[in-house]
Amino acid sequence: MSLLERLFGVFSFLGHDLGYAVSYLIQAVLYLIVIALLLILMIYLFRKFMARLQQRLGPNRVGKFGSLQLIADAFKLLGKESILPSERDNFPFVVAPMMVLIGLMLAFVLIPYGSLYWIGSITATHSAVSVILIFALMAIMPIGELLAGVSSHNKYALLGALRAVAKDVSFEVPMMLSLLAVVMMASARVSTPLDMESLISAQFLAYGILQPLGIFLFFIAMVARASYTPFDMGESDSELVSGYSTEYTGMRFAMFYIGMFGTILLGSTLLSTLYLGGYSGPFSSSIGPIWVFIKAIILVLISFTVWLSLPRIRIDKFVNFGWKYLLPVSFINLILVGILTLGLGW
Amino acid sequence: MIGVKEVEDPKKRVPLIGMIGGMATVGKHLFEKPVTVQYPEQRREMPERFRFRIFLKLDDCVGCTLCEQVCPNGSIKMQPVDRENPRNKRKIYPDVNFGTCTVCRNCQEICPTDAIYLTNVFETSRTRNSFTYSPEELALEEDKVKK
Amino acid sequence: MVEILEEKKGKDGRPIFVIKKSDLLEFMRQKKQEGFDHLSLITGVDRKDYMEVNYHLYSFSKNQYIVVKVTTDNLTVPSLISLWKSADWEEREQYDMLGIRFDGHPDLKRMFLPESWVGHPLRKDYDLNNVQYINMDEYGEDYATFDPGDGW
Amino acid sequence: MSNLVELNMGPQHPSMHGVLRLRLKLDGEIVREIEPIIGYLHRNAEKLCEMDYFCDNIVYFDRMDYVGAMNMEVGFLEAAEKLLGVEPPERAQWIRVVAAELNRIAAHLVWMGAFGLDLGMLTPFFYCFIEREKILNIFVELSGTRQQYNYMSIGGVYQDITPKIIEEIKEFIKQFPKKLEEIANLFLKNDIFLSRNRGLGVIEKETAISYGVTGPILRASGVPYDVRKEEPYLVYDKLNFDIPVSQKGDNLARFMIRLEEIRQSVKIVDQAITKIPDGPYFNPKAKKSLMIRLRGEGEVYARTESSKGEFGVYIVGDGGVKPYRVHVRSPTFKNLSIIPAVAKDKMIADLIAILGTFDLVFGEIDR
Amino acid sequence: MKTGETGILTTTIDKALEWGRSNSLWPLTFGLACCAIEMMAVQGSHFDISRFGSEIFRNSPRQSDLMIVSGTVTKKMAPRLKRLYDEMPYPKYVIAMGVCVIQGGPYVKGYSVVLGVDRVVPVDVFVPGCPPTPDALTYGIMTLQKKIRGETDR
Repeated sequence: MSLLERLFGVFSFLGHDLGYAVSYLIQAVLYLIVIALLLILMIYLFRKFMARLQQRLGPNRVGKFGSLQLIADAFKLLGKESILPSERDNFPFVVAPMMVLIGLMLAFVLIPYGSLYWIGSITATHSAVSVILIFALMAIMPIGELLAGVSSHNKYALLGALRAVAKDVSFEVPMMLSLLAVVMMASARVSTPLDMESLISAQFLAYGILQPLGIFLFFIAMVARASYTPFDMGESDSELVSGYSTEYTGMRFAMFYIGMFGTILLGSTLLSTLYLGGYSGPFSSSIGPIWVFIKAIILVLISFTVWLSLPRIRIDKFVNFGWKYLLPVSFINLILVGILTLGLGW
Repeated sequence: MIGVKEVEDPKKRVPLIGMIGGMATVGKHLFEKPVTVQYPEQRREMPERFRFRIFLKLDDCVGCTLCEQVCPNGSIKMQPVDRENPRNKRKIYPDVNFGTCTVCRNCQEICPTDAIYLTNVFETSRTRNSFTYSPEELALEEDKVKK
Repeated sequence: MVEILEEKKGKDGRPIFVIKKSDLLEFMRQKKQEGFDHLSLITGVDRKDYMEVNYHLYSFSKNQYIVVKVTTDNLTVPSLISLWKSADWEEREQYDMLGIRFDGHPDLKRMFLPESWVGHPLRKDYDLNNVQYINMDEYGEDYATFDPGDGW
Repeated sequence: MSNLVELNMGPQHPSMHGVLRLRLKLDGEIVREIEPIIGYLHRNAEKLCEMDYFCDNIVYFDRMDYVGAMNMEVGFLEAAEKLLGVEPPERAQWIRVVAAELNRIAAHLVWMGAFGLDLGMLTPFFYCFIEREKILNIFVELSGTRQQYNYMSIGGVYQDITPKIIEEIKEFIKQFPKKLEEIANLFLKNDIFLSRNRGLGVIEKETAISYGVTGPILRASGVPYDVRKEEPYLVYDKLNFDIPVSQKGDNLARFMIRLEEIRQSVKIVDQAITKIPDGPYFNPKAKKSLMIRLRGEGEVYARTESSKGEFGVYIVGDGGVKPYRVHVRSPTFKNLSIIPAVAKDKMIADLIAILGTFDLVFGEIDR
Repeated sequence: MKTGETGILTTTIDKALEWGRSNSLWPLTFGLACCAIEMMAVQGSHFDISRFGSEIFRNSPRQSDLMIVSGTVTKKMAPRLKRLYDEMPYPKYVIAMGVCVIQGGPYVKGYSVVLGVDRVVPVDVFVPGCPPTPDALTYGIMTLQKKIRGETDR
């Protein structure tokens, strides 16, 4: 029994077609709410975590332990004036933040979360090529960033967008190659290795242990995709004011802000699925989604620590690093995995 | 003995190890106690020399105008106040403009009778730009100002 | 040959050489060859009827400190920018504050205040009651407005 | 080239350490031309000094290098006391040394944290400020305020140092080096930090001297020039410490020099705190109501080593109760003038890093 | 609530917005002079302004709600300050920190200092002191919060 089937059980009086349509819609809304709540929780967690790392307390005035802080932020951002700079390119300027958010939300839907034993499977959609789809959806986000930077007619924003794109180009290929290694290893055991669920079922041992290089590469790529500090050239808080989002106000800025945190959550969820066994969990898969998020949150906290303690790499050095070190290493990873898979029959 | 010491650059070491060590150092602070003093509820212990706002003892003021002279930017102006004080024949007392007062303490230092003095009351922010305190307001007891 | 008009000791024990304005560049070149490689400070002093310019030189190798003093009636002094690069900003500052013009300075413009500011503030006859304020044009450049009234 | 992008960085920009405006000509990411425009914090301190009594001038000097105000006070009083002929007693001189060196540590800590922020390191900033806060607490006990102390006055210091404060300083000195190493390791063991600073922004010795650069930046370029060594003021000649010097001249060298200076300052405070002699802390010649009647004539130049470099004060007196002309040789003003030469043809990120190592404080540059 | 006609819904929304605004004041990273260091100290661990939800110092004026004018505003800086203020989206608040921006402070006799930033931009809360201690600034921010919620009379 999956969540969708249960919903259809409620709405089956509407007939097959309409019933499924309504159930899908409700499921989508539920997903949106849950993901939004998760993101709010993430940002709250980040602020508390950052505060504790810096021997501070963090927000603690609104609600118990400041738990309503993000709600207050949301209210404030909703009530903010939305400034559209007079020299903008109207359409891309308005669309760019939405692209970031839409790409993010859609990618979340495709991830298999496993099943909770009292609800059933809560995986939203199932696709035979979900791996490719997810990464295709994630690729929408940098386009949004580029559009934002170019369309706001601000020099800082332009420079930030160019940096962001240069950064994206240099880590995408290693990320894809490390993903290829995962798919390769899975293809020896399952027939549909491009499906996320079969990728999990193929992991007799977490791939993170079998592919230490791969998980390392993917972690770097994940942090870079989320543009966290060693790789936040696009934002460059101290150099380019606020990078590509310099001219954005209110909710539009909030979309970028959420996108930044959402990407790291998405990346960690992906990493936990691809390399750490996802919902199959160490002991029992009956609380699959909880396993996924425990793993994801640990990874998120690690990436927060990375964010807070490392300085920013210069963009040319990162491009250098990407092509001169990450790429060869990912090839080595691929070869090693090939040897493991074909030679040893793992 | 003042010598000259050549400083050396940090040695080159294996990449990544140091970075992970740095992250561990940062992560270690997660388990340390926060140093925050939650201001409105808890107050830091103010050392006794801490000074912020000027107060005046009307009875001690002799109207010598030294504080007015020594104030670097004219925050202190002498005002006539109708008040019986045998020591203050001219009946002038200082008023202080906290909109310019730099808390330099020269007035306290120079006052021959210690009539003008600074205290540790610091909650003086206002929503309007009027910070000139008359001698009577300056003479208010500290507790009254603190609320 | 450079003629030293007067050599005296300041209150802080540093030797002061008073020289003629026309000899300044020559004298400084000599001193630089003698090892005074650090031009520490250029100070103009408004003596009401004439302007005095003090140059503070220091030698890293000899650990000596000297002061060179010239006076000028017509507000011009030769520029030292050919000897020390640090003279650039120092001279611009003195020009800004006192209106001393340094002959041979390639880019003598105001340092702190906008170009259209009226008067040189550190002169003794500068009238503080004349309030000027600064505006910004659309290109981000400053211009001063003279306001005899209230102003800022 | 006509396809250069002109970019105005500042006066409000997160990494300008105040109100510096840089007019950049960019070729993509690379900075081709830099023109610093200053004066956004020109507060006419020199003019105001002429309008006030000698004892009041300290107020303006406090606000010059606002992160190292004690050093500014020392610098001004070195000059003013010579001009007025008031000698501070022995005890006051030792107290001044302790205060100045503690403030040097605080100033360098602010710089270190801000430099980390420039490079994108968020957390070291907080650790630096935690340590700085401890120093400021000592200063509050000593002088009464946190930042603009007005603690030293002509002829001594306003308030005596008490045994309690001495104990606190000792306690601070005891725990500080460990913390410092911890913070320093966050920087120095970090490959990204090193790669962004090693060999970058090299200032040659000759260039540095020609531009009149002093302080840590000059010492990083290989000139062991420190006023405390060349012309000891106060009681520095009775103390045992080293002047750090490096031959590299790059960003990393400047970082290392400042780090070593903090260590040396700790050493100085450690020595000086035990050596404070008994006696008066104030010269009675300048006490109380006399302090606005001090007159000075002649001209005096005194240089001291502030946390940024050689800080010189030039005072001309005409025999009145107010100085006739005060001119300040501000170290960062000179240091900043070398920026166009150093950061040319570097990337924007490098420009920010180089600016970060210069430790700019605009109260002092614009005065 | 300015007019008597607003309904319960609008009042509730107003209240919610006020609550949100007052508890989430994101300051602009805008350091001018001495007070900027104390502003940084407020951000620092001992005082921790993030407790009030103001921890995110945004660099871009477009994303900040609160401008803490920390330090002397010179006449040369005033037009820039005005421009920055104009760039901020409504609702925006200004705290004048330190006596320099209140009435000129130590530089009141000089020629190049704006005698009070309220001549350039509207100011909500004045925090005197030279510089105000971080506690005093925290008190100022609390005053502003009260002002946003319409509770203060100071």
